Amino acid sequence: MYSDKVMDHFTNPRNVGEIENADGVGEVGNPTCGDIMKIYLKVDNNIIKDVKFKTFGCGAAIASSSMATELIKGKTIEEAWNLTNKAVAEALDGLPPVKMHCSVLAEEAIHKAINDYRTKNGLEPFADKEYVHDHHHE
Amino acid sequence: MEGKRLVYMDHAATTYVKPEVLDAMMPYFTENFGNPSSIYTFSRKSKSAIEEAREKVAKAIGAKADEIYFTGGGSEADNWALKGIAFANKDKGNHIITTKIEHHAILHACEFLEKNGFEITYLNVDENGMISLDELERAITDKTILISIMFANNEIGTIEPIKEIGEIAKKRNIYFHTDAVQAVGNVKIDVKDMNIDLLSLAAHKFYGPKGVGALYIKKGVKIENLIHGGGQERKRRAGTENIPGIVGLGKAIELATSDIDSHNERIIKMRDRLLEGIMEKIPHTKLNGHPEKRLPGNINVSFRFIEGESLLLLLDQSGICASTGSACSSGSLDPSHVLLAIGLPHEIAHGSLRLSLGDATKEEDIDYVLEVLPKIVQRLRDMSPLYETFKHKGETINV
Amino acid sequence: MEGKRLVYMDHAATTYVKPEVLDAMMPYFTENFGNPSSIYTFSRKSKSAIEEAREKVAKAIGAKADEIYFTGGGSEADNWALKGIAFANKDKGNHIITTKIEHHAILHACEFLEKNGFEITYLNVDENGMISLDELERAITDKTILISIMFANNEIGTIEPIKEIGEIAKKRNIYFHTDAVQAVGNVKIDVKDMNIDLLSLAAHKFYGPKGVGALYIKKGVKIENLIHGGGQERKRRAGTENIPGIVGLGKAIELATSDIDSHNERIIKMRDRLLEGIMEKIPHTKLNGHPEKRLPGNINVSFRFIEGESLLLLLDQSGICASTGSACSSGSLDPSHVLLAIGLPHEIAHGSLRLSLGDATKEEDIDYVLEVLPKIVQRLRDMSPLYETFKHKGETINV
Ligand SMILES: Cc1ncc(COP(=O)(O)O)c(C=O)c1O
Ligand SMILES: Cc1ncc(COP(=O)(O)O)c(C=O)c1O
Ligand code: FES
Ligand code: FES
Repeated sequence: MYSDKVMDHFTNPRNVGEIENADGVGEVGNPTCGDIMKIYLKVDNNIIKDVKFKTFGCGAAIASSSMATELIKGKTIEEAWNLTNKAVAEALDGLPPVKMHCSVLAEEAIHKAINDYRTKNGLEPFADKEYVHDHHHE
Repeated sequence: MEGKRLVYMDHAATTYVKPEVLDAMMPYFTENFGNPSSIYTFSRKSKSAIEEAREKVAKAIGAKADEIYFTGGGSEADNWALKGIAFANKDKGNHIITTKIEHHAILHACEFLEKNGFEITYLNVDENGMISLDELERAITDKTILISIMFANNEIGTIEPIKEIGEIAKKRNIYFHTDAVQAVGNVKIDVKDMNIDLLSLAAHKFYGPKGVGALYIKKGVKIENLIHGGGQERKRRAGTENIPGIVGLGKAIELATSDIDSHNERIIKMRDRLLEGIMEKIPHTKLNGHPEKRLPGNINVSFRFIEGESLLLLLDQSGICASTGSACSSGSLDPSHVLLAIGLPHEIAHGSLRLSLGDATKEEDIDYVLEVLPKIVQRLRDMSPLYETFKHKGETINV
Repeated sequence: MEGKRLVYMDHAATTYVKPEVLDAMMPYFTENFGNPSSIYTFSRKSKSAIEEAREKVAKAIGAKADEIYFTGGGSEADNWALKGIAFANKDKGNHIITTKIEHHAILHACEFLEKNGFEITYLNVDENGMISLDELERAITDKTILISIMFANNEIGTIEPIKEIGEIAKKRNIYFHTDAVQAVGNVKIDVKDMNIDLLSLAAHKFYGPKGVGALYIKKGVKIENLIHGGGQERKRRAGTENIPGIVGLGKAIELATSDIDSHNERIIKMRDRLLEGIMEKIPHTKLNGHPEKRLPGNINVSFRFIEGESLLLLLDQSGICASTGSACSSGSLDPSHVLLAIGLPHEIAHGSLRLSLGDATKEEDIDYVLEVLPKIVQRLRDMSPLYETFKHKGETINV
């Protein structure tokens, strides 16, 4: 069902954990959907020096968190902001269609963490888009 | 990780075919392949093989042989029972009673009937998955033509009060169908004593082949066919008979029901050791389903703060085959309708694990799961923001 | 009589499973038995086995793999096609066109639909069993939602003008289903070229296992499920998959369609020798079905003055397995609806014999039947008052 890349990032997730006194924190999702993602940023000179995550979710959600954190580490805030869920999914060699929303969570969590950082530092938050969650509930 | 080892803990999803069962089937593929409807001597062997299997199924559930009809599986039997009773008795009424925790074969057949003029009442269950006999009685109207309540639930293992339901149905003169796909071979069944009018079963849940099942239809029950055509199965289920499959079903049900007590004793002992070990080693764990009235091989637990799919993937990496909710519903992202019906919040429903033991389960499998599972749960909890919040605040997020 | 010898001349009723087919199936009973819906690695083998089989079926009929849905047999596929199209398209219309010579799986499904608000036109056939394209066109109304016409008839072997029917259906924007249970493996089929929207097949007619079949459903066709439930077969056919059966179907269809021309050449040569021998040795014999457009292995003849069942019994005593009319309808005393539809008087319909050759048929089987059959026919004629009258009056009784 999952690509080798997904399984690798799921089995050996990079950057799991918390950052004490993080410069920015973003938490998205809710347990009703079966997924919550929390991203911690350490920012220095507009560069993401360190990033950690915690995720409650399926294999795709964990792998997306791991890959997304890898992709923004060392990048500028602007570069990180421009990371799309599609790029995360592509870097994982694809996700099953029903699991694409798991990568959306990663993009969303990063955006939230970045704007948390910007707000804390007296900067105008970037305009975020509306996230449509395609989780269907009965 | 632990590598090559394979521990199959998903007997409720499907079982392997026992060698004795396969041996019994073998002569009917290439040798005694004759069409039982044919007139020539050569096909008599197929015909009598089918009748022997029918006797065995009948004996296993306390029915008469001519009340057993072979089908292509459990889902077909369920669909037949529901649609067959509905279409044949629509002049009497259009109301059917079932439960919220039925298998999708029942629930989706009900949805189809709803689209075609029937009304369905879905009974609630309590936190253990038990229906209420009071609620059942209150649900009955003078348009009720069928009560369909599963014998034992496939996810949480709860065994329903079938005999009591049968009495109510009989008293009110309503047909009673039970989906016994999970129960046959695990619970003693006597359709006469329990006043069951229709009962579904599937061979692949008790070490028989896939693609074959049966519907017991009590003599005199008015039912429309689901698969119309040739005169097979006394004109009630068309289609050239799957002789090896039917022979395998017969052999498997004989094996599964001949020594049910001592068989269950062994499984229950292992199951209880596994369950106790899990509860002891893994905090914040909840048992789902009835504490006593449950299938011998069934464990269903929810681990708080973690999600089922990732749990299954890690178990798989250690060679442990398990499931979260029903095997049929994986591929869907919604938490199981059964776990929601017993009142679990979504987040706890998402963290459920079903381990189902079977005849091949050995004591060392239990040891192995007890060694591996706690580590995996801990590993996932260490990644979980819910667990983090819980540890920090000493409480869980309210959903 | 001739005793121990067994000459199986009833391949149209059912076939044995070829050893290569059984070999392919074997690993899926006791070893690779995992439920394909499960998430763990162990069940991947079942899953990919099913997908490989699907590719093979698709290739054999010129479809795409995701247009193939496995069923529990040919009758289920037929019922699904008819009821599924009817229930899903009843907002568009309630009229279905079929023929008088369909298998009972179609005819009785139609009867069920007639009881539930649908109208069916049963097309006539000519003396060879051919439908008329003109009559078909005239039967179409603006309420027609489905045309279901069999590819080849199981009794008389006539092959219908499928491509022409497909063109008419396409032009008028009506779904076209064909029951190809007898055709697959015997006639080349290309569903795209022939504009077929739905096609039924059953493995046990081409050396695959019983109890498994398939329905081809062209992409985009609107169809209701027949068996509702779990999400198997892309949510269209519920039920834990019969993995060995499906694998066997895949292997069998591959073998049956890979070298269809040279295979047919062999069978047709033997069939024609047998037919010519019969016509030469047995007077007052009539060939039923189309003289050219017929299934390679099929012979259907009527011997005047005698009755089919007694003929079969005597053939059986000589070890020859044959049938009179469809195997499914024995047990019924009515003469075959197919033989009546081609205009045979009752008395001649009753005296019909179907011999169907197959891969196991050998030249010496032909010799043997040609030696035995004339004697048996003569023996029965010598007992027949019809024959007596005929001989005395030099003419037949008019019925
Ligand atoms: C033309 C035709 N359609 C349908 C069927 C039904 O197939 P099955 O008996 O496998 O259900 C048969 C065979 O009996 C047949 O010959
Ligand atoms: C309770 C119950 N009913 C029905 C079914 C359907 O049986 P099958 O998959 O054999 O069609 C199952 C198994 O999947 C089941 O557990
Ligand atoms: S986190 Fe919702 S399915 Fe992946
Ligand atoms: S003569 Fe016996 S069935 Fe008519």
